Amino acid sequence: MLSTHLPALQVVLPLASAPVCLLLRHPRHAWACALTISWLVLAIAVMLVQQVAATGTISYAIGAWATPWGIEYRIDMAGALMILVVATIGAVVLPFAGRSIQQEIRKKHSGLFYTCFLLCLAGLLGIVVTGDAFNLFVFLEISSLSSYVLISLGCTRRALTAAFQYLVMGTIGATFILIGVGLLYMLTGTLNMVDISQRLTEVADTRTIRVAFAFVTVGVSIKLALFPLHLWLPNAYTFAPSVVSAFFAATATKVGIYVLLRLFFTVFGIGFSFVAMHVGEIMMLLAAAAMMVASLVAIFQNNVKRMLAYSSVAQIGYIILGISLASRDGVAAGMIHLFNHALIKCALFLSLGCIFLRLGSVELQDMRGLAKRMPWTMAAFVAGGLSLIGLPLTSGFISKWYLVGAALTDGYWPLAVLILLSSLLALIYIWRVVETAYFQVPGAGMPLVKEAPASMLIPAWLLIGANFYIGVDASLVSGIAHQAAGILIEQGVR
Amino acid sequence: MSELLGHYNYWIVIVLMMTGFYIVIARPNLIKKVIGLFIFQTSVFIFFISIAKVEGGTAPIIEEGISVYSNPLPHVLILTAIVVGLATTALGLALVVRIREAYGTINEDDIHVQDEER
Amino acid sequence: MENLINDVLLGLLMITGFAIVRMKSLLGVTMLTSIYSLLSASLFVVLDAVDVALTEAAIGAGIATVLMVATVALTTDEEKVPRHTPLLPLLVVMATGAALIYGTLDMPHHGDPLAPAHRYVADSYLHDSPVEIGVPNVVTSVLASYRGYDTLGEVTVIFTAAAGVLALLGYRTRGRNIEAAGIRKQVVLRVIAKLFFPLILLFALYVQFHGDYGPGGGFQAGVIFATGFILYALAFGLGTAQRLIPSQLLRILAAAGVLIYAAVGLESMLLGGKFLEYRVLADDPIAGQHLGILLIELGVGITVASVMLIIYYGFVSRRH
Amino acid sequence: MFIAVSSVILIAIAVGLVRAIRGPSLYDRVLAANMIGTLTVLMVAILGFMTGRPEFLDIALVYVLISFVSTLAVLRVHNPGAGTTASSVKGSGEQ
Repeated sequence: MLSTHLPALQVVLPLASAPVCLLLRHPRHAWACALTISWLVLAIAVMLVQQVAATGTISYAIGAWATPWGIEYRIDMAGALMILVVATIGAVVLPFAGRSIQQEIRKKHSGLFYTCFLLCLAGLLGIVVTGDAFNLFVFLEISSLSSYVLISLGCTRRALTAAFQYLVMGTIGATFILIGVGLLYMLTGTLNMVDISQRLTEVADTRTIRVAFAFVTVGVSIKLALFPLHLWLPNAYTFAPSVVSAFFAATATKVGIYVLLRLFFTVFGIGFSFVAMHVGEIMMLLAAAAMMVASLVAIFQNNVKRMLAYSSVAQIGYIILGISLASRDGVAAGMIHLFNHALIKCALFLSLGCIFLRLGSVELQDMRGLAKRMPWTMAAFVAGGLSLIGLPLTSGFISKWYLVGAALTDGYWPLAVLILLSSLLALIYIWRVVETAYFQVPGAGMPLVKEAPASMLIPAWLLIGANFYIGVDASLVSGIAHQAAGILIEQGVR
Repeated sequence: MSELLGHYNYWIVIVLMMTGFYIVIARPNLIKKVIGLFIFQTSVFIFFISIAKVEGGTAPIIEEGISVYSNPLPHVLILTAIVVGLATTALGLALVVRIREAYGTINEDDIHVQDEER
Repeated sequence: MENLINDVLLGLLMITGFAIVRMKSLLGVTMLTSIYSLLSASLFVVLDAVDVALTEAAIGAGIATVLMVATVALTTDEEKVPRHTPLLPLLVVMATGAALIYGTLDMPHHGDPLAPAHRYVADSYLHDSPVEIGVPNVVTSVLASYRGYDTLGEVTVIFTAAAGVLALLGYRTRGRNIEAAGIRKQVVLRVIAKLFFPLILLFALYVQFHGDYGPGGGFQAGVIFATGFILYALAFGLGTAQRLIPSQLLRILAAAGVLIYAAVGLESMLLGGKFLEYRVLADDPIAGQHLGILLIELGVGITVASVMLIIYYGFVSRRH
Repeated sequence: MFIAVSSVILIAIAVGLVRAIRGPSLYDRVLAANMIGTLTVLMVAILGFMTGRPEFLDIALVYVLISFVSTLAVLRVHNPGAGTTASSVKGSGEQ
């Protein structure tokens, strides 16, 4: 009986426990509450994935109102994969948070931190699960507003300006989405995504719908930090608390990409998005630019967190590149990379969190000779870095393999060259850190730090382990991704 | 000509939206930016409510003897959006207050200069 | 006639907007923003959106203005002249505006009763909601029942804002009541505040419970309620207001409102319905809808009122 | 009848707007905003009767109650005549 309500519970559980978390006075209790909820959320996510795998797309009518009149929750394979990513990262990151937050955030704020964290989790899950265009806007705002708060809790004053910059850009993005939804509603009279797509066929060839498409796409692109709309991202990731960077890098932008997938394939359809609007070509150009420019910029960063942030912009380029091919293989490759990159980036940011806990800094010059003092942390960083570069036996290799394959099938061999070039750039920036940490001698006045506590190392290593597992046996992820991509393409061609 | 008469309403609303948008991206003063967002969003609300208007209709509160009502759905959406807008404004202003305390200025250019120095 | 009023109001809005761009005094800009809100609220009445007008008036001209004024007080009043020429922003804005105007060319005409937006979902709301829900105000029935889940999201958004302001500004309970000393002299203000305070609260209750039949509902009521307390705080000092409603209580109330809303949803789930399916809450489906709407509107009202006060306390108790 | 009344109100709002924009002092602007608030109340009331739905007077009432509060807030903050007491009045004050 409970199993029929899983889609609603998936979102309502973290949403309703956030206020409870606010009332808990002791930071420890708030942490325990958030941790329990995040694990329950993961359990629900796993059950949902099984359900979707068994029965196909799930639809849940909230309030029991039939679809165009009420709000529908709709989970297909692509959605299930996204839920799994978000829930897994949430569940992995929270055990880490306990210690990290204790150090980075003032004690009286930690209750608020967990409240906002749960709200953000609920918001992101809500975006994925919903089948209603306006409901998507509402949950987007829940996740955005809580992210602004989470970022602003970072320990330097630049966290405040980063949060403000994100707030301004994020709100512009959300308002663009709102305008687009308004235009869509104007011509179709409905807000349900599937219903919109059906009624769109009659009016698709109007200037209004073209503008609606442009506005929604630009709005979502700001949210997912597509080059050149990524300007908020480097600051936000650099100055946010370590846990928040790890969580966002793995989930927030990825959910944005998922929304883009939904728009291109489910709502507007391939014929409109890729043939009439040429969004494939535009996205391909921007993705290629992101891969090269952001990787180049990353090489010149001295703050390792900032370096990884730029690397994220580049990696988003890879994912978008796959999607821009609009083929089953391309979209599947994009989704595989989405999944793998979520794991890798989260692990990398977590290991930086360990370093920050001990050193109080993530500047490159402070990390000289660190490998001797924090061998496990640095090993995690290197393992993640290898995967970022895309060496065989890592998950990064798998996603690049599929990506290159998809590009070559469609005859885009220059893209394959670009992917290899960008990987070379990744090698350079990761090598800078490795060289500093392993082969340089620590300066005279540098503190003798200990290895990070197990509560922080284990989450990072769990992700690294998953990364190597996928590197060896990618059949599960690739199977889900191909199935999801198949459904999306099927929805898109009509 | 009828084309023009039917749409000038929306055009004015678009000018309003763009006024707000311009304030957000052109003004370095942070309070002005938040106010710009507020104007931008309020104008989008006007746009939605304009969509909802039905010629000769009245407010969608059912009453005996009235048959034409304006469209209630955009009203509902905008009620929600107004609340979201207020939440954003409140958070933005709170951030401005903290930025002023940390930097001593609320001018974006001055803040950049201070960040570069460190 | 309505068209003429509509046009004039739009023109006035445009003038106000341009003036906001040019004006340098931030308090002046705040006043203009408040005027902008008032004008757009009047426009909403012309366009038949009475519920929206009520909300815009309560928020734009009320709470948002108060917050902006408080922020200016905590920072600075003068805007510096921008250093660089705003050529790029101008281009971006022009391009965006041009795109939108291009989009209007295929739109249905303003007010066209045959537009697709009015023919499909909205049309059946107008016809079916009196039967399915039994509430004359269709906006309320769509807001609270058909799209009740959006409203849960909306309450959560406002709750997030409270958590954010608490994290950023915090609040201090004042030991001494400093302001009260300065205010003692202003007899007129205090008399008016005393007169208005109960009136506003009474009116808030009316808006809360009359929302099914006229414009209003939990959200508007919550804002009006909070405005009453803000008036009280302005007249008698923050300390006095905080003695009346302590910050800790507000925190509990803000959480309680969201929880009431979610609990109604979960309860309907336990009774065998879907999430937020109110009709299972009572034996008669219509009675169930009424009960559900009443409860969730209550939750909305409680959260909104307390969140507004949390935010206000946060801004006003902040000092250099 | 309605035409005459609403034109007069609109003209009055426009005049108030001119004062709000030109200033020159803050008090002019506050007063103008307050006046526009009052006129809006009238406007809403007129519109209610014009469209045959006078129950919308509710909205007008909200305006009456609320526009007063924001005016009060500005005057509380901005009180240059009172010098240093200005900051103690608000509890937040100016720098």
